[in-house]
Amino acid sequence: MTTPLNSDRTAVNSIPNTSRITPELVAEHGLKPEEYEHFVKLIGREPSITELGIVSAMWNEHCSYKSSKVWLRTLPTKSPRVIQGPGENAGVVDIGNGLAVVFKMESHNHPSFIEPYQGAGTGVGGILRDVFTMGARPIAALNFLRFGDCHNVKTRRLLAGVVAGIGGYGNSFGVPTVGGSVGFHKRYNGNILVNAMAVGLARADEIFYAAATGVGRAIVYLGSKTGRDGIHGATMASAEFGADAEEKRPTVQVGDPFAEKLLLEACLEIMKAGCVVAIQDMGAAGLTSSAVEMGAKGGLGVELNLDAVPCRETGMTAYEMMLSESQERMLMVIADGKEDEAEAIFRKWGLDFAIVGRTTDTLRFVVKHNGVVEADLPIKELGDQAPEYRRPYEEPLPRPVVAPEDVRTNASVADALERLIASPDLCSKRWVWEQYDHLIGGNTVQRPGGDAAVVRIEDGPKALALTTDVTPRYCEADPFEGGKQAVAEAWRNLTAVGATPIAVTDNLNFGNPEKPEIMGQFVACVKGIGAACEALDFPVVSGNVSLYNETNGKGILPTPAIGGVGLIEDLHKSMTLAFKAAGEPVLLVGK
Amino acid sequence: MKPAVILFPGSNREQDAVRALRLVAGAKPQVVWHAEHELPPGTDLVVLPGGFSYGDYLRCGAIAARANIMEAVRAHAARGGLVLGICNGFQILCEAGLLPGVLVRNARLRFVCREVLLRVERADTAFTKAYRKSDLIRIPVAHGEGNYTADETTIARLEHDGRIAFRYARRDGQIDQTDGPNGAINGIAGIYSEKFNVLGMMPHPENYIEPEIGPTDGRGLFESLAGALKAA
Amino acid sequence: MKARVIVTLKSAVLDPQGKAIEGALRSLGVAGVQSVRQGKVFDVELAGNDRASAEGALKDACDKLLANTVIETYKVEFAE
Amino acid sequence: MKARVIVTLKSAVLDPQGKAIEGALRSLGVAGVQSVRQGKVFDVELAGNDRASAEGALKDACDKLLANTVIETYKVEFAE
Ligand SMILES: Nc1ncnc2c1ncn2[C@@H]1O[C@H](COP(=O)(O)OP(=O)(O)O)[C@@H](O)[C@H]1O
Repeated sequence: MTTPLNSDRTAVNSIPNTSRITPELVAEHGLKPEEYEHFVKLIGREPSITELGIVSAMWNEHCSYKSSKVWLRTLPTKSPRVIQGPGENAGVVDIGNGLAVVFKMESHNHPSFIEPYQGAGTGVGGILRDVFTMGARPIAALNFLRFGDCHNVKTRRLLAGVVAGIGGYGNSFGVPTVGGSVGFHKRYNGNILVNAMAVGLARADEIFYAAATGVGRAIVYLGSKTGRDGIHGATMASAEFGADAEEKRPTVQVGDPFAEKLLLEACLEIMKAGCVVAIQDMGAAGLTSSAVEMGAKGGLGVELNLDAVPCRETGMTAYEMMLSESQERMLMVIADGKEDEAEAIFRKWGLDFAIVGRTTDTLRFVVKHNGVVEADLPIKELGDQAPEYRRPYEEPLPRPVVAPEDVRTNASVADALERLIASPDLCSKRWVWEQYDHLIGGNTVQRPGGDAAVVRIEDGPKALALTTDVTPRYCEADPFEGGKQAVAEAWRNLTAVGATPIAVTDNLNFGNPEKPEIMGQFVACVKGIGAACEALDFPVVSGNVSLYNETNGKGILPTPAIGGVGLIEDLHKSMTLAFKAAGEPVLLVGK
Repeated sequence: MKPAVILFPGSNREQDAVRALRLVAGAKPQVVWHAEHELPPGTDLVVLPGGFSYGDYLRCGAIAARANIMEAVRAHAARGGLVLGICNGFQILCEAGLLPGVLVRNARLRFVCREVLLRVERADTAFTKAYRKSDLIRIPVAHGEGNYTADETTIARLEHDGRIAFRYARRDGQIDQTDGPNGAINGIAGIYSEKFNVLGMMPHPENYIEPEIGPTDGRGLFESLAGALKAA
Repeated sequence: MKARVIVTLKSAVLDPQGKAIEGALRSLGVAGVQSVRQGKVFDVELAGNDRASAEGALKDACDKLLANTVIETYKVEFAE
Repeated sequence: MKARVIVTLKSAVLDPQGKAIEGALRSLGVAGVQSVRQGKVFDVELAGNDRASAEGALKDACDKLLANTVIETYKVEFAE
């Protein structure tokens, strides 16, 4: 393809729309009237339908963090080890010997509720891609799960489906799933939590980033073909695209771990060959957010030619292609003159490879389809000037502390112990982790079942300790203390296996932030997490926020999951929790 | 010893196999791409590693069994060359007709990753000389479709010819009929070809070779191979 | 009474299995294959002889368990 | 041309999946289910219009790949 550079720097005056951009259409795209006005002012005219789709994807909560950003900025994110903090596909931390650990956690709550197997599987797929886009080979996966009342038939189906889905994806992809957490509470009845964490290993000086550099370079589409998966704006869409829209627009994607495994190998090979200038995975809001982020971060314009996008279905519109959430896809900027070499590697792995655009010096995001300009937007504003809210919040009132002597029970210690062991939250989770291949790679020193998993780094003696923690009912009782406690628990689980805690990722799962009491929980939890991370010199290097988690109009328990990573210098000195011999003293540390 | 480890799209335990051959057998395995037509000259052992070749779509191992390189593997086996198929490799060998029977979904319909006890059924083959007959060894399994089955005549013939390599066993050495990991008939975890030069097994000896990681009962298999191929 | 339920992925849903099989058939030289989509079939034996009530039961079975209508559609057939 | 290939387990082969579904349907209260066996269906799009040659190609596909005749049987159907 030889798309000429977009040399004229002025935006087009208008792009004709077949249907009018009504307030209803705007609302169906999840934009508030004032957000839409802000956008119209930015571009100086009425947007095209494709442009409306693009901005709705960029400015939604999930992509823009508009409700949470101000608070996330308060978290400590630096330490001498941190190579890359929040803002990229994943966090990067130096672990010595020229190596870095790359990790992040992400939620897939809603899709997993609708289609547990595929929803959970594609959640794992997404987070693995975040890690290997940065040049890291995934070496471990974890997951943090919360379900409703375990006596519900629905809960059992969801649990079985989610666990099978996580295993189905991770096992096939070939990453050991070494840890996680499973819990139950009726407040998750209508809104389960499925948070997946991935951890990868890379050379510290060979990390790949999303920011594009260099004008006129090829932007390449890699991986699986694009279909009409997960396109938003459903109601609008049915009006615009005919009555079979429902059939056309599955809201849940089907994962293809096999394609992902090939994508991993092809990406790492192409990176090693020096072909890659910038790379971004196509996650939520696929082509839109990946292309805009590459341009906005790199201070460059991007021009896409959608005619070149490999499609799985016929007759896809620009709108659909820009918003498709098809899985197992990547966008890359290729080094000058390396296009053929890169293509050969991808073809060998049986994957699609197409030059779909160029970087430009115009700072505009231009999308062409069938020779027509479908979108022409200022890229920086789209990427960086999303609305940001300081939402009103209520300072949460911590629940009164319960004194032990106020708790009346006639249960004997033995009965109480039995009940504790039998409770779904505390019982053995073997049924879960036996469905995950936790041994592949031959580096799993400590398997699920302990305080933290331990995974050897290359041939040792170094190892990583990994854990996910939070106790939601603490966060409900006192969000600030609960946030602190989650960090402290992760820290303790890491130190208990002999690791030095080095950094965390988080997944902040809350209800509707437009409710001041929920926003209050969020703010206090973040403050608690920040305070604990500060005190422990335990920086947050990546994370994810999942809001609007509600069951029948009531928020889930506030659930800021913490994923902790620790470093063990010599795995021979790491510890397990099993008692080693009879007759040895048992010590209690702390008060 | 000149092992070749075959890499199919979707294989994922090939490096585990390479490490075991390197650390235990002192070999320098070659990794061979499935689209090749020939094995490297002098190959004396072919390893089909674990994984999900072609996503295990359709049936596990079915698509990989039809890959180019499998003709060369077939010829190598026909000459009496050694072939080891682990997990997905075992499934591929069955689908390719190099071993009889088929591996279907685990009886409990779930993927299972756990340590099992295997009873070594004979210690006089190229794969098991480093063990003793009836040894109980600890090896992990990690599969969703490891439930070995075949028609009655085939099973009878395998039993009669002593071609069962390993069985899932209990601590007392009896066959694990009820609580095996996958419901395989007669507790079958691995079988030999007629000439005992091809072994397919579901468990992963390659993951149990280093004391830092866990038990090391898998070493015997690779030590046996090293011994057999040195002697040859 | 015997019935057969066929569950297939909706046409726009990605079918990784079908795609892999398609590729394999091509490379095996099977002539003329343009596309393959994989689905599931359930052969169900039902009590009684009343077709209408059997059909009701099977629809129920599909909605509750056999198919996830977010991504799949189903069809019930009866043997003559 | 569209064709459908149905692959089912031979009747002597145990079908744990079918059994599990059977149990699940019973506990969901679906009426009258006596037994369930699960199989696979492949919807194949073929070039050309010659039924006989298409049938040949599909038999070929089944024997080479789609069915494992150790445990499965297959049937080819054409859409009208
Ligand atoms: N979803 C899961 N995936 C993998 N391992 C899990 C999962 N849930 C729990 N585990 C493992 O089971 C063990 C106990 O989990 P949990 O009850 O949450 O323990 P703790 O409260 O000590 O963190 C841990 O080793 C954990 O890694």
